[in-house]
Amino acid sequence: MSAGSTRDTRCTIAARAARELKDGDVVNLGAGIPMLVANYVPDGRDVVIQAENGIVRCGPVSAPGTEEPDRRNAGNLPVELLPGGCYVDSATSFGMIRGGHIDATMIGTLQVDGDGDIANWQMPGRKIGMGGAMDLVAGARRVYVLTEHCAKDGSPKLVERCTLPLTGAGECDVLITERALFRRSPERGFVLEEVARGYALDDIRSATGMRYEVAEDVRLEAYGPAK
Amino acid sequence: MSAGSTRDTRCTIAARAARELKDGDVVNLGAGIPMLVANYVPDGRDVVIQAENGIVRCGPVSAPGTEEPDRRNAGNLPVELLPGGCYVDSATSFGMIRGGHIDATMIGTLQVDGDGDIANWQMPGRKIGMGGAMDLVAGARRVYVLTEHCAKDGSPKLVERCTLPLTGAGECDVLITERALFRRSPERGFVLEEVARGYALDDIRSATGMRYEVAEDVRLEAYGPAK
Amino acid sequence: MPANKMIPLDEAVARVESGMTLAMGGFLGQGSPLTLIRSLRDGDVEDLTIYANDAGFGDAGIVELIRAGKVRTLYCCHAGYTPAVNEAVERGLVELVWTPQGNLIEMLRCGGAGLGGFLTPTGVGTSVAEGKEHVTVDGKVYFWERAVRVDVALVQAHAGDTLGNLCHRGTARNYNPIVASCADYVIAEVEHVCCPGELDPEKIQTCGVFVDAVVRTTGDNASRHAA
Amino acid sequence: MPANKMIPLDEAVARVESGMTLAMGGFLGQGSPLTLIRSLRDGDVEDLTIYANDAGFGDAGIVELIRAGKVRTLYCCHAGYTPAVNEAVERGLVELVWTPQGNLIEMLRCGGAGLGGFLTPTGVGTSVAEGKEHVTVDGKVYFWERAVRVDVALVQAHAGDTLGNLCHRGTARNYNPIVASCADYVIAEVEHVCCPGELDPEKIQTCGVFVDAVVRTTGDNASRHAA
Repeated sequence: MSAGSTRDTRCTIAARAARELKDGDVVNLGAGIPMLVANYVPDGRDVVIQAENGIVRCGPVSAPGTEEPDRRNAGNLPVELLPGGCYVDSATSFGMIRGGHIDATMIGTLQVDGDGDIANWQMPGRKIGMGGAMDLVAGARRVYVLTEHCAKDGSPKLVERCTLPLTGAGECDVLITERALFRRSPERGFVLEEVARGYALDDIRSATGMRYEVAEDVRLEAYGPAK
Repeated sequence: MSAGSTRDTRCTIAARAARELKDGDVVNLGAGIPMLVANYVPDGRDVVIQAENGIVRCGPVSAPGTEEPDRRNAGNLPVELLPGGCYVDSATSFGMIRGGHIDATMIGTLQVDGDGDIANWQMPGRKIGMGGAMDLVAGARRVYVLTEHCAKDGSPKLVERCTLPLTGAGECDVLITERALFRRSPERGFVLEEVARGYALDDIRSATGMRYEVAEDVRLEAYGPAK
Repeated sequence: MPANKMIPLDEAVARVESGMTLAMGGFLGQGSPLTLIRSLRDGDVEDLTIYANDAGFGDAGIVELIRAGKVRTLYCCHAGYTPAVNEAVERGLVELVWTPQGNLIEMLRCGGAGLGGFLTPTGVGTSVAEGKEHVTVDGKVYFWERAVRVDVALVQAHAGDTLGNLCHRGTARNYNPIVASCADYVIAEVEHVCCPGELDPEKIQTCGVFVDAVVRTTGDNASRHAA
Repeated sequence: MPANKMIPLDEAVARVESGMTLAMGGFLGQGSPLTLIRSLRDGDVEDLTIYANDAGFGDAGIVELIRAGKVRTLYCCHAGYTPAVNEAVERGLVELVWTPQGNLIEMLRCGGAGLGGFLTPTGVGTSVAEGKEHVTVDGKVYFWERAVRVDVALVQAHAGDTLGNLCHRGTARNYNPIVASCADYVIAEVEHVCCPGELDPEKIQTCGVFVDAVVRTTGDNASRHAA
């Protein structure tokens, strides 16, 4: 019943999320767990990574000693530029984001609720800022929230109602934790489609504050820690 | 009292207009007489010509045999690119124009009136279009209208009230013909500052439909056909 | 494996259906997608609405579609270099909607960037502002202009790769990068097609993310402005 | 003779006066005008309002101005990489106004392009939309965001010429070209200064028309992200 180590948890989420990406998808990956998704994209699948600081076909973090100046991602790490990659200014980058040219964004969160509201940018007492997150959840065609199912203190992050300042209202399409995958539709709200290995339906229920339905064909043991 | 040949007339206007341009000015020159102004910019004065189709430091028309593909001005003539020139997309070009980054625009007209209204884009029965003229008169810091004083049939082009569709309302700052130069201020409207060689104050009055004042220090024989 | 967006011309153009709204790059022939235009001219679709700077130059360009009776409405700012368009308007073959150049490109940019509209000073007091909502900001009058998103965009580039990255040469840059952003399906015709990584990333003016299909410019439509 | 816009650092920075509003390029240090920022830090002006993506990275960047007590208000979207900013906010040394990244860059772009404002979908339903006028267009909700024009802009470039044409390297392109458009006076700090005509016109990302003064990046502020 344990979620395993934090590292396992994060990799489980990232690996499941990577399976959502289709060939040719243009995707923006937020800080934290989403950034790990790039490691799990199957070989041969062309997933174009856009970072909102203006780099398209952003590659992996540069090996020490091979960093190029002014070739960084949105987390300020030195990165590779894949063949066919290019740079755009921020007005163009966010035109791309808001204009529906990004197929998917994957972001972390502090809270998410049954309306699809996302609160990921402001915790009490720390000034971090929303960065490009508000634009991304408003503009990307599919919005994935990738998060540990519960906060470090065990309290639910999937809450009845977001209490922290919102990043976007009704923007979450798919919610992936180390325990479960929920997909949201306007008609039904969140529907539990998959449960990870090591968890039962009741485990999900007891750790989840937000309302959801269970899919008729919910799949148990659908994913889990990478072997 | 004759205006001389049409060619002389056009050159007289262009030469007087060129004296309005200061070192470092960024200027957009419309089709017709304004295009000739570039020929009269004094040596050593840096006047940056912007053409709204996206070329900055646009040079003279290319000599036959030296034309480069895709290096054209807004009238579609092949041109040189001066050292330090560059290309911009149309959104940037018109950002430049509307955003106050163009010091002066010089345009021709069909009619202009005492309110500074300009009508230069639509004559009855011919579909031409306003091109970038509406943006230029709305956005450039100083708007010069360069025109023959009268139409070919002798009727005034400087009219009491524009009857053709407007390009801009109250946008003309300086009006230069082969006979006179008028400068407009919010307080006084157009003020006749200069009269060209071969014309008297009465000649201007009789050929001008728009209202104007005469400057206390109006200069007679102020300019004229190039020798 | 990166997607190869190169497809046969007829397959690309088959995405255009009768009744659709299109945007096209080009400025009096500079950067016009003539291969695509002529393929449409020779095809069956009709009743098109087109957004473009102009109708072409002489007998070449969108004027060809107009003469073939394919265009219901053309939003443009200039038709002075295509005499046949005047005739077509008189015969009721096409409607022209005059749109100032800077407003036109900004309408397309907003549509491509997911914005709902913008406040422009261009055209205040003229016929293009009639019936539109005016707003005064800091003492200056603007009116509301809408964003335009189209079904299909046709653009041109001198060089491009199979991912849809495009380098527009010289002034052919003007409309093409913006037009490439504002459509659900974007077809680029390219004179010189190369492999991903061959273009200098710093010189890519249209990012491949915006482009859905790449076709090769056919011989007689290439470099029409070459010396 | 083309103007030489290169002037001494102190002369350029003297254009900044207490109480002014500034915009600055840079994204977590990528493309930050550190020479200019540090000159301001060591000078006498204070009570500045600044628009920028963030407060810098670590101890470098706008955070230096904040710690020196020079900044009244910072409009930005991120301060997560500058812990000292949190402390400064708590001490009442500076006010942060959170602005989503895409809205921020568009506010600056509109200001630079002479537009009065725009309709954005980013932030609808969140705190950043509170008190702002909402409009529904084609069934989608947007709110009105204002254009921002500032007194002085500070930008950075890897290479530039004495006319102010700039080439921003890699991701340092992101904010700089837009920030260079939105101010009454624009200062560019450049690592490698060359003569007009030496830069490839196709690679100039900021046209010199936007730039008023060029200063050389001083040694210890250059290429801080170099490998």
